[in-house]
Amino acid sequence: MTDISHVAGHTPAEEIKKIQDERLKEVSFVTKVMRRPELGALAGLILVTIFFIATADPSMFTLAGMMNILSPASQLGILAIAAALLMIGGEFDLSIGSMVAFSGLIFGSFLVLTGWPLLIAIAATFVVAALLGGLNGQLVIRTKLPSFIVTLAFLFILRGLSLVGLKWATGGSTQMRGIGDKAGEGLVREIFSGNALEGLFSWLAAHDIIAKFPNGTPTVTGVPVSIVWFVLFALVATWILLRTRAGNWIFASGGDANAARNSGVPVDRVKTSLFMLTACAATLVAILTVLDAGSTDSRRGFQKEFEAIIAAVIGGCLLTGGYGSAIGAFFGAIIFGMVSIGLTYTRFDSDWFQVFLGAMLLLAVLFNNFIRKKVTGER
Amino acid sequence: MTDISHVAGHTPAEEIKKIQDERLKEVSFVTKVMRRPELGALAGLILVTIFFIATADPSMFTLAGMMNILSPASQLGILAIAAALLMIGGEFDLSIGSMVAFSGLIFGSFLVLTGWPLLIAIAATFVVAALLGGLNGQLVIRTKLPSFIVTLAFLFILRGLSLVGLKWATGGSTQMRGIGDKAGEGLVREIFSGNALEGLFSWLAAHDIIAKFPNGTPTVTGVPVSIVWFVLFALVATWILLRTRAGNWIFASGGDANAARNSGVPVDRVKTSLFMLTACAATLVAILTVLDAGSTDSRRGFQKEFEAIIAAVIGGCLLTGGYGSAIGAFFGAIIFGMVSIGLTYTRFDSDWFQVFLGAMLLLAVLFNNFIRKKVTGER
Amino acid sequence: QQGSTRIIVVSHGQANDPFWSVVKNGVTAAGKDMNVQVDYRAPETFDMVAMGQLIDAAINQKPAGLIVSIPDASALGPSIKKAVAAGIPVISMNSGSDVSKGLGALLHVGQDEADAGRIAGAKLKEMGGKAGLCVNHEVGNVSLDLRCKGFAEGFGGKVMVLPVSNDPADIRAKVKAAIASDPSIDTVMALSAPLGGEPTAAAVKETGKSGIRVVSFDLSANFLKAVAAGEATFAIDQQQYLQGYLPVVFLALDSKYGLIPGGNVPSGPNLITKDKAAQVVDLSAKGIR
Amino acid sequence: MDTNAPLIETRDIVKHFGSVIALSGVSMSVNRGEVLCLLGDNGAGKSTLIKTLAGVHKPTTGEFLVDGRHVTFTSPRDALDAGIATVYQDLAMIPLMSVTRNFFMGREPTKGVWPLRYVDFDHCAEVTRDEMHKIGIDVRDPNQAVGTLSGGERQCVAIARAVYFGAKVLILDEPTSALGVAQTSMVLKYIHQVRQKGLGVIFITHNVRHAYAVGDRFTVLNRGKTLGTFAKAEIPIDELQNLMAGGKELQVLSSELGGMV
Amino acid sequence: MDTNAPLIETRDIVKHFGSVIALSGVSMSVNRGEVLCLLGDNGAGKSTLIKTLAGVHKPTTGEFLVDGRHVTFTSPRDALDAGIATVYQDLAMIPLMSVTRNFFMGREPTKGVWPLRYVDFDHCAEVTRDEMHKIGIDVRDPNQAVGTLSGGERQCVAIARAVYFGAKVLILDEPTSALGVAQTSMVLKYIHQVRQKGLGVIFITHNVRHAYAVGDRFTVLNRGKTLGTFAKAEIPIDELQNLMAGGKELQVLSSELGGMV
Ligand SMILES: Nc1ncnc2c1ncn2[C@@H]1O[C@H](COP(=O)(O)OP(=O)(O)OP(=O)(O)O)[C@@H](O)[C@H]1O
Ligand SMILES: Nc1ncnc2c1ncn2[C@@H]1O[C@H](COP(=O)(O)OP(=O)(O)OP(=O)(O)O)[C@@H](O)[C@H]1O
Ligand SMILES: [Mg+2]
Ligand SMILES: [Mg+2]
Repeated sequence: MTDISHVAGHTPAEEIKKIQDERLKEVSFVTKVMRRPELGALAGLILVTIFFIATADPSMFTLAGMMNILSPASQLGILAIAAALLMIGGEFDLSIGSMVAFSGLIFGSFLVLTGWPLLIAIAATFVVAALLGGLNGQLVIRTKLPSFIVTLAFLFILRGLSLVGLKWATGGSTQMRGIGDKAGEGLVREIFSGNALEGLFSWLAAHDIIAKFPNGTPTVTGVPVSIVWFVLFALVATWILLRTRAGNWIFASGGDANAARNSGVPVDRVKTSLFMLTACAATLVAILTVLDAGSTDSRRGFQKEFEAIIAAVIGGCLLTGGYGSAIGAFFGAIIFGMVSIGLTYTRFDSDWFQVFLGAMLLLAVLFNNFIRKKVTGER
Repeated sequence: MTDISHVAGHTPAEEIKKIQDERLKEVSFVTKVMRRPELGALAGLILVTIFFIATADPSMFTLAGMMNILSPASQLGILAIAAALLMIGGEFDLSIGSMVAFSGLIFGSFLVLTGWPLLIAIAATFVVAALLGGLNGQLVIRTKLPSFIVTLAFLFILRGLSLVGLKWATGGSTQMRGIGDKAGEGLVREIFSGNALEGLFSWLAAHDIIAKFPNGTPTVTGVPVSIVWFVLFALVATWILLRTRAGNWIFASGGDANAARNSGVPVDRVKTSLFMLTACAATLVAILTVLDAGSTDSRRGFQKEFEAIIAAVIGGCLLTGGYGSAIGAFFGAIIFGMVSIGLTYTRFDSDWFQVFLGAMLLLAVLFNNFIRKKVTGER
Repeated sequence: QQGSTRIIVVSHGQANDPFWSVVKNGVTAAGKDMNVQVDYRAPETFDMVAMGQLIDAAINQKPAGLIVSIPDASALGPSIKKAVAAGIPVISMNSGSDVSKGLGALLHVGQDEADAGRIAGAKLKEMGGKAGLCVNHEVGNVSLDLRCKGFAEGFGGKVMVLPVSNDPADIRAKVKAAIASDPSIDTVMALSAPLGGEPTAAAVKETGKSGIRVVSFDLSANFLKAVAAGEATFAIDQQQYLQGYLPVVFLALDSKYGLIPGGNVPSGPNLITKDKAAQVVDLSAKGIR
Repeated sequence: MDTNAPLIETRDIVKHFGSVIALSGVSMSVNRGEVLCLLGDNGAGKSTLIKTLAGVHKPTTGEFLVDGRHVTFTSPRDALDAGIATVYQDLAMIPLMSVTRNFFMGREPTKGVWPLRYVDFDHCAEVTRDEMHKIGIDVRDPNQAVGTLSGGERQCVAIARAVYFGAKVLILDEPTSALGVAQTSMVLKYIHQVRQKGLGVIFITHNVRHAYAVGDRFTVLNRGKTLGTFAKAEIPIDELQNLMAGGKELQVLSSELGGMV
Repeated sequence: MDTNAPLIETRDIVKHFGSVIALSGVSMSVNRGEVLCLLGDNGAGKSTLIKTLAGVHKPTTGEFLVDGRHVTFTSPRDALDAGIATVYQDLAMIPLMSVTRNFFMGREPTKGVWPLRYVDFDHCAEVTRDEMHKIGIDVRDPNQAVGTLSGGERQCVAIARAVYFGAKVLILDEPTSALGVAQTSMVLKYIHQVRQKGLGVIFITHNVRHAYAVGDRFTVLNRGKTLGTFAKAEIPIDELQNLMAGGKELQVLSSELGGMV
């Protein structure tokens, strides 16, 4: 007995090779892909899509129908991606929805009351939003209160200020109209409203590749800019999370703020920046919708904070922080948008709407989970 | 040098005494009291009370005024205490609010449609609620999905079912009435509706100790039963948390479910019971309000889940679980109720309502925190 | 199975809002009566952006007719114009009588919230009201805000808005608080009988003060009973059942025979006072009034 | 019950985590009145093995016998009920809860009759203080949160708890790693006492002296496999040391540092 | 800069946590090319002291000098910037994050120019694998979450990280507690190498052999106070053992167990 030293008598380098063979099972490509949190939500999206293909009016899956689903999904999605980053960073922002209304008011006032040019008004609105986001962040950090309660206070405060401000700005109404007319035309406007790729779509329609109205204009005149913003934001956010130092800091701050701090991560700065980001995302949505609708009212963005968190959670973010992905939130928003618009394409009585919404969300998430477990062999 | 063993050369028993003197600072009674999470929220309540004494109409602090504040606060409080227990246990229940509406419908149907006697109807409603709560819990446990998303689905589903069910039960209306008439009179009814201590209050009024109307009836005819339920529930919940095995299991399950499981705590059973408790608390509120108003409608309990969580967090519960108190939620509900009703007694323009609500909540929680830090010397 | 003609209704009121559930009942009934397929759609909250998207979704399904409410002409205008451009006949209902024609709708059924408020306010002023309270259970919902605003204009005197939630206990407490802290209040207006009116009437009764007039928009069985018992003064009935029923009938006839009325149809207001209250209780309990 | 059968026996236990193979066929056994030391390099699978015994993990394949009978634990509770008390390497403690509450977690003694059954936490606090003192730690305040204890103090709570509630098998995963000299001696003495009472002990450690001081037999794991089991009489301490190092050329290093490792 | 001044010096450091007095006047110093062993019973305050040096806690009172100059760290970042690298007893690691991401956390190397500056995580993974291998651990997959590593493997990540980024002072809080024999030897050898490069090391351990193998001086803490500092030449190993046990009558226990502790 006893002399067993020959058992592991290789050179280290040889040994590593050997270990990799010995203590790791082979995993298939599918397993590898599905294990990424980014792609878990994809399964749910596929399930939901199949459901609607089976039950909904075929016009849902025409080009126009898809744009119709993606355009609310994209507005929600911009918020959801920002909320996901913040949740990964370990905090919540419940003031996003109110921020949409407040930014809408600020933006409208800059255009209509002070008469600033569009570019200046947009820039100024973002500055105000970033300041408010920073204030949120600083309050959370300095008071060490949970962000839930701090941003909840701002949910009420900003919503209330939007009401007061609107009444003051319009002389008593809770709705401000005519913002669209003041915005004027030009490149800046085209970046924030209307459709992108209009030329391409007319060309496609002219060549009968896509559907058109009897008068010759295509039924879909282009890709709404909000969708473009949504996709870009998802890409950038994913890149930041997975490929940059800031991304590592976000995961670390949310995973364990103390451990991160002890390792030299500037946790407070990271969190403050994330709060500024959510505020700016809310502002982006406000500007997109205000320019699109031409008006704003004190209920804009109502409960959007909630929907954004839902989309992020569907997309696999943990409420406790430190885990999640931007692409997950991207798919989460599309799932949420597809379910809520999709039901209008089906023959279900709208009284049942909420029952279906709830059941579909649950099914989508269950399916996500089921597939992931199947594929990765977790137990 | 080097032989230093004499330095600690006492018998162990003597030593312990010495340590207690040596490595512990004296702490005052106030510090000890304030360090309890149960009492942290008290500071906020005091601040809010002082604010309203200074700014509000004096009628707010009459007996009638206090009852007026406590009666909505007590309904919220019953939900908040249940939500707090569940949060301490590490989970959320977002379906509480919808459960209020759904239980109201179930209860109303048992009384009006099937014509069951009150006691049976109440018992049956609690059974249905407990089953639904158990379903929530089992789904969370078996699927290992976050309770946020599972109960969110139930938020929608139950809200939707309430609407469908009401329309079905009433033949098209969203309101079911006549429940009060069907409930009949008797002891059971008195336990769930009306006022307690009516005799005492008449006597007090007759002896001019409390205010009365010109016709001799007291302005406050008794303590609304919901307040009695609220106080009792707070006491029982506190006792459970602090003095029973179940309480220890709740803290353990929320603090670290894995560690608790490894130590033999039946985590799944604890969590399922808590979900059943929140559902039953929602049902209690439903029965109290339905018997009080005599009717139920599909919007009952709207967003109450949200307010319950707010109250619990104001009362010091951690969103991440494992920490909090029932008494904290008790005070949290009163703070929330006082702020939201109290502003009506002040001269502030009602447009500013939400701004003040947010600001007061923030101030109350900040003050809690500030006082606790001051007293306990944390940094 | 109902006929193949399909009409889509997009409103800004959720299906579980008592007012809108009556509209929806009208829509459903008309669908049955006319043998057409009807779908009722509304956003989950008062959300103009979402409502615009729902109209777009409706247009994609190429219905035989589209019925919309127009609480915000700027936000919904483009979508409505798009429907018209796509050749879908549009009728507006409830709100938007002033902008309906301009956007290309065939006609408008219903009546402006502000007008209804104004008429009720004037009536209350006539009855001697000096200081009013408007109990708003969803501040920021433009149609409710307009009801309050109209009431204030018609009433003339001092009007305070009381923001409350949907919760009966909360409404009761706040109404009592408002009356306790301002004894001059002699008129209380609620914006929805089942959601606001009932608890408001109960609260006023509990204050023990006599001579405070309670009125409410919309109908509910219990509130009507309070009217009949003299505890509330009147209820403002827009007869919103008609706002759902008539446009469906018009569009069905339009698609079948090309028949369409030449002008707007006012559906209200109709003040339900003590003498009429008892008759409508049952209809209200069934969600028709 | 077969009294000759080992208290606990595993045969060819295999455990996979997704694609990771943590155990690939481990067999071992513990008898009454015996201390089995489980040795092996970092990552050899020791903790995984004992977590399987404690009902935390379900083995992928393999047999597990208690008192000669096949068992399948579905939860740690089952293992506790079968008389297996465990100190986990990651301690199984709730930082936010007090020392007392952690100590009695899952096994709170109750008083009174239902529905007024309660836990006498004052009494519990006393027990905790006493047990901790026995192991050489003076807890200032048993109501202090475990999260504020030092690493060693925390370890002592876990050990004291397992010993206090200990039944027929005591499993200790690196219990002495964070302990001071005095506390270590206490723990080793405990293990000795426990053995004398006829219980079985599984003791995981990287310290060859601790292992040799109390161990009766030594089972060595390497990369998820059993390398062999040796009785104390069969193996001198320096050979055991080599065995623990997984056969790596330690002597060289060791001498560089003055033979002190 | 005063080259004769100690690298790090503390004078009468006091630290209170609420009503708990964790440190009540501790003085110590570390010189260039020296390994200071910090010894003491469980709960003596060793971790608290080094957390104060590392900028995690602010001392309640007391002076802290680096290179002979008074400093006040407001965050661990300050300490890192001043060249103090620390391995905490509780490791400062994020279980949900991969080994690589944990390894480079807070000190990620970037490539490219803003705004396209990125971290080459593939390169980072290679570095991590290499560094871990140097310490005797073969990480299967550097993208594996730290939470799935064994206790010892996790400790090795923390040590490898501190050593890789090590600057002028390296603080190690019980680094060898969870390590196997081979890994322990590696770490002790590292400490030796680091000292030879002229850096200062603070080494906390409960293992007298490890301490004596690499330590130059030994500072003993007891109940939050310094008991004294001893050079290696002044103190034989068994006396050091007694000192570490806090003067408790260890010999008795020790002999009961065959002198093996
Ligand atoms: N945050 C805190 N709050 C209250 N007490 C604390 C806190 N941190 C440490 N202590 C107390 O201070 C004392 C010293 O703890 P410390 O962690 O420094 O001990 P240590 O010497 O590192 O012990 P060990 O060798 O067991 O790790 C302990 O008694 C501990 O309970
Ligand atoms: N949940 C898990 N998922 C994936 N791999 C795991 C998991 N748990 C353990 N492992 C892997 O299994 C192997 C064995 O781990 P284990 O904790 O049993 O080692 P150990 O022998 O206790 O080591 P140490 O002495 O360092 O504590 C390790 O390489 C570890 O990375
Ligand atoms: Mg281990
Ligand atoms: Mg320590």
